[in-house]
Amino acid sequence: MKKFINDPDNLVSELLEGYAAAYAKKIKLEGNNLVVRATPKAAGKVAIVTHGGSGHEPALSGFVGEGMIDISVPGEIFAAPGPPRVLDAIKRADLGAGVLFVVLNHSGDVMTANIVMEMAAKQGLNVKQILTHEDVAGGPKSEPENRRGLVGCVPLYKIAGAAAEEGRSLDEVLAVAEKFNDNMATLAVALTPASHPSTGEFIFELPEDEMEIGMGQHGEAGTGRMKLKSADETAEIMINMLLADIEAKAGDKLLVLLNGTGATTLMEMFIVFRKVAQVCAEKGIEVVRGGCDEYLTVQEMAGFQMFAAKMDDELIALWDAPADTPYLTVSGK
Amino acid sequence: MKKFINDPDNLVSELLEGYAAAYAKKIKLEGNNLVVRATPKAAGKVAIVTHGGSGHEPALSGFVGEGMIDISVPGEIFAAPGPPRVLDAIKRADLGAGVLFVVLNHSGDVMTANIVMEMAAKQGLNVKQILTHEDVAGGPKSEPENRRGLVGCVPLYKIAGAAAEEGRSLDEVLAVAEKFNDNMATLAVALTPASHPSTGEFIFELPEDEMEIGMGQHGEAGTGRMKLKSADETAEIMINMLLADIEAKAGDKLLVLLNGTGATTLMEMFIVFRKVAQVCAEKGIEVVRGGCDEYLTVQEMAGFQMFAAKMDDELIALWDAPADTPYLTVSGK
Amino acid sequence: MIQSIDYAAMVALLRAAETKVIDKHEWLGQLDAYAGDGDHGTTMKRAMGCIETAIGASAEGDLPALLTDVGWALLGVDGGSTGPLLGTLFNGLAESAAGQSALDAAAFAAAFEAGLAAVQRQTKAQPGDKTMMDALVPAVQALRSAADGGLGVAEALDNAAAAAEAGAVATTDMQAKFGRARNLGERSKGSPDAGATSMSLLFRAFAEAAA
Amino acid sequence: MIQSIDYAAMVALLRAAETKVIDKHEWLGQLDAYAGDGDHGTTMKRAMGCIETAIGASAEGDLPALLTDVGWALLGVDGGSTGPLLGTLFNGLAESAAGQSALDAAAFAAAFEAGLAAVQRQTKAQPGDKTMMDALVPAVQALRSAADGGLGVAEALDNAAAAAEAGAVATTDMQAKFGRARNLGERSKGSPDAGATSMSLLFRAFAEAAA
Ligand SMILES: Nc1ncnc2c1ncn2[C@@H]1O[C@H](COP(=O)(O)OP(=O)(O)O)[C@@H](O)[C@H]1O
Ligand SMILES: Nc1ncnc2c1ncn2[C@@H]1O[C@H](COP(=O)(O)OP(=O)(O)O)[C@@H](O)[C@H]1O
Ligand SMILES: [Mg+2]
Ligand SMILES: [Mg+2]
Ligand SMILES: [Mg+2]
Ligand SMILES: [Mg+2]
Repeated sequence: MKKFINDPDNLVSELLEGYAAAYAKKIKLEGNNLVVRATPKAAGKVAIVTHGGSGHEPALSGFVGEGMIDISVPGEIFAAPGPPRVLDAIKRADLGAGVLFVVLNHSGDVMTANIVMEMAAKQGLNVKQILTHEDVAGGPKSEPENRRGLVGCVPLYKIAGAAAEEGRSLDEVLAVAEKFNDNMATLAVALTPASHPSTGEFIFELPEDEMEIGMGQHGEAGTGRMKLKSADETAEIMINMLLADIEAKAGDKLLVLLNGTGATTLMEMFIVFRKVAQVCAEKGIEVVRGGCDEYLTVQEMAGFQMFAAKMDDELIALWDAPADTPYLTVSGK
Repeated sequence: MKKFINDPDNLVSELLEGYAAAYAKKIKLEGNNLVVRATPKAAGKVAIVTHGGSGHEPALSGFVGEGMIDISVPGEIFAAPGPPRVLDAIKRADLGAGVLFVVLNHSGDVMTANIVMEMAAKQGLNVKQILTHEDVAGGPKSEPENRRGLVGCVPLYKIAGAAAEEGRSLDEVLAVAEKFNDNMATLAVALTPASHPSTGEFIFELPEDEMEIGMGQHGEAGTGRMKLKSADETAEIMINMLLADIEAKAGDKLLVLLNGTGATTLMEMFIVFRKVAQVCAEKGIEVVRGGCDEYLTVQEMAGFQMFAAKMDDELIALWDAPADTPYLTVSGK
Repeated sequence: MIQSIDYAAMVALLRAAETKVIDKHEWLGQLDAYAGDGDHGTTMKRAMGCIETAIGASAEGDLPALLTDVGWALLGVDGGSTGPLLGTLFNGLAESAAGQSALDAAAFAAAFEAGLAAVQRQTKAQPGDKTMMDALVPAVQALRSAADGGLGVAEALDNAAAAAEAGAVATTDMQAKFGRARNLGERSKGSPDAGATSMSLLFRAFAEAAA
Repeated sequence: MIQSIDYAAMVALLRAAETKVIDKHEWLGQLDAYAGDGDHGTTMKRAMGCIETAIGASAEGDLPALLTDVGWALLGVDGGSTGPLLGTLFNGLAESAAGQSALDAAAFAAAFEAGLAAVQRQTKAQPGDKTMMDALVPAVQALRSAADGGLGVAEALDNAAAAAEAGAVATTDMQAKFGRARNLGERSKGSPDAGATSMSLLFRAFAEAAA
């Protein structure tokens, strides 16, 4: 694959340097490549910390800023950072009201988080963990360990971050984040492979006339390989799986996000969103908020993740609350 | 190329429907597929209208909203809309203070605009036109007709839109927009081809080990085909051409944007931005504001457009002023 | 063989053009991809697609009205560079045809001269610049010569089609000075211009319908 | 042939592991691409890359300190699934080795049993689940059997390497129950697990260095 890079061993440090240069008004680097807010949150508020591999830009660090993440700990390409940096981030982030630590369900991320939580307990830190596992391709809700954390972390940062900015306690922030977590679902589809930027090798293959539903966000294949479908057919298959998972019914209100994973155009995502809105409307389900963007990418992989969450008034208000990060700004008006 | 579409003849109407469904809080469709603000601007303020082909999402219609565009007239894929719809948009947009009509220098867009301006004159409409032509690959500033309008229209909407929101007169809005226009420059580079979504055909070819500097934004090739370079080398070549064009010197302040045209990752753009910031710093030029994002894409084409503009305090203040559009929101804080 | 262009003949010409261009639109797209953005085929297909609507909408039998309606329909299409140029051409024809119910070879040539003049107010492109002007200008000249030489409309259109085709073919080795291909410089050589080619298809279809 | 593992021997073992894994890291990446995310090679290279730093940083001659430093270095790496597991393994070795300046075959086996127990507090994966446990568990069992049977460290490591290799090869036909490959179900079969393979490389390098 053709990419604009320099030494493959320096990808992460260089991308972070460039990110900090481009968005100096909003974020900066601190310590050992921790991404922190340019203007820290007021003392006495709960802080949001997260960690995960790089190569998914803008996620995760693109959402550091007012109303979302306080400190993000970016790992190497597709590889979660080790516990020491995460622990450092948690200590730095705590403004006296404790830290909500958002973890995506991937083997390495979770093992790191477990070690971090053990260490934090030993050191008496005030930190609570929340695990996202909303990939419906992995299995039913009753088997959370099989469900990966996909783009759902991004709206979850928004919900939790807004609650924290309001001055809610750590338990309250955790509670509303868990409410959102329990009501969200994601499903991914891929059309073309991603290449690993360090090795330059494609991570998987897809025949010219096939797509794969249930794809992971690191090139890990899914189980739904099938002939390429139209936008409408794809949208229908996917939204129906999500609606079933979150048990959405007539009268429910949804937040629906389409997350481009790389080469898929907004044009295509809009066309898919159109059908999603139609399917929901036919079932009497209201899409109250929406978005089509690249929130969490998988290098240049063509495809997208479809995300849906059941919303109540509290969650809608938190989604609409102000945020000021490089890749998600909400005016709050 | 593999894309999620339905009938290729319905691409634009379907994508607009989906866009309006996803961002109903910010924009809506009116008349014959005009994209208008969900909440119109206050009466007595100058309106901003623009037109251009589709297939470049989020541009142009993604920037309709408070502080940027009032009405965008999307054409078919890569084909500017005809004069009648544009004229209709200008009439609808006028809130009593006249309309600034932003046109990108492409043959079809300009011919449509000329006809529109003739008709508007006959009908006594209060509209002034501004033409962007900042592509340095086309030739020197002294040959504006050879220079295409690339991503520069997007920050120009921001500058003009902010001036309009402030309540400035049409002449004043035009003047500050022209100041920005005179001080901006863009250069594009491509790594992989784009395919036309209606025909499914690739519009150009690039050997596996080559890149092309000076690329247009519709697959029109440039004149700088060369062996693939590293991120740093590419950044250096490009920023130096831009700095020369805008005659930037020590002490100057710049806005630098990197616009991903499709499959190029933010990771790569950050790495390129890092080098741009270094080159500028070495010359004593300050990158006061930056951004890396997909503002104006060319379908799935891997590559980016590098944009630089010399800023003064007035322009910085307008860039920082609040905006609330689906694809660029500025909190104004 | 048609000797003057009345409403019915014009409808026949237009329908022939529609059929031929839609038939060849993929080729036009490929030509445009060589140095442009690859959409000239879909744009011409869309442009021709509105001709039938314009015919249906225009008052039966009124030639100038038909030409005006076609002109406006072409302008109303999302037509990139093509729509404004073709629309302007037909609006020019319409103005010249005002008050006439049929055009003989001389009036037909005059109408196209008026159309060309209108187009030339929109673009500075000249023959040699590798645009549709390389087909349009010689075609209009051929119409004029034929009329001056006393030929009928059918023969005039046949000459015009041949001239347009020669002009289009000759663009192959030209370097583009206008349109999206301009930025390619030398590399724009090697393939005929898409717009000149579609213009030659229009004249060929007209000639076949008039024959 | 080394009969007990003191500081110098451990350094030799670690350096051998570093060399072998870095040498084979591209292959590990390819194995991980089969059902995972293709980064196990770069991650192992990065993990091994910090070993020399840990050796340099640790107090010369202090075996438990060396193991602790290596454990923390591995935890400190951006190591995906690998870093926490390997780091935990070495921290377990270090705790077991506390107060000892050299480990004979029995102490060495006991250290690995402690390391394995620590790893098992981090993951529920068992042999058969297609993870590095398929190599680690039989390797530790082989160390124990060798020690119980009176063999020296070198022979014990040779047996352990063979057991780890057999375990890694056997993962080929297994269906993954942990890690990124889990979501592939049946399709995870057909290629050996990356982590089991790298674990077998570590034991093979240890065995070669001890021989
Ligand atoms: N300024 C111009 N003057 C005359 N003809 C032009 C001009 N610009 C473009 N053309 C013609 O239009 C053709 C391209 O049409 P089309 O592909 O439909 O529009 P676009 O270039 O906007 O994509 C070119 O091949 C050329 O013949
Ligand atoms: N939960 C787990 N328990 C044991 N081993 C695991 C677990 N998850 C992953 N592994 C091992 O880690 C290997 C992958 O390591 P690596 O590619 O470095 O990390 P990642 O999966 O985070 O990209 C797998 O091949 C497997 O052997
Ligand atoms: Mg990984
Ligand atoms: Mg076009
Ligand atoms: Mg074209
Ligand atoms: Mg891996």
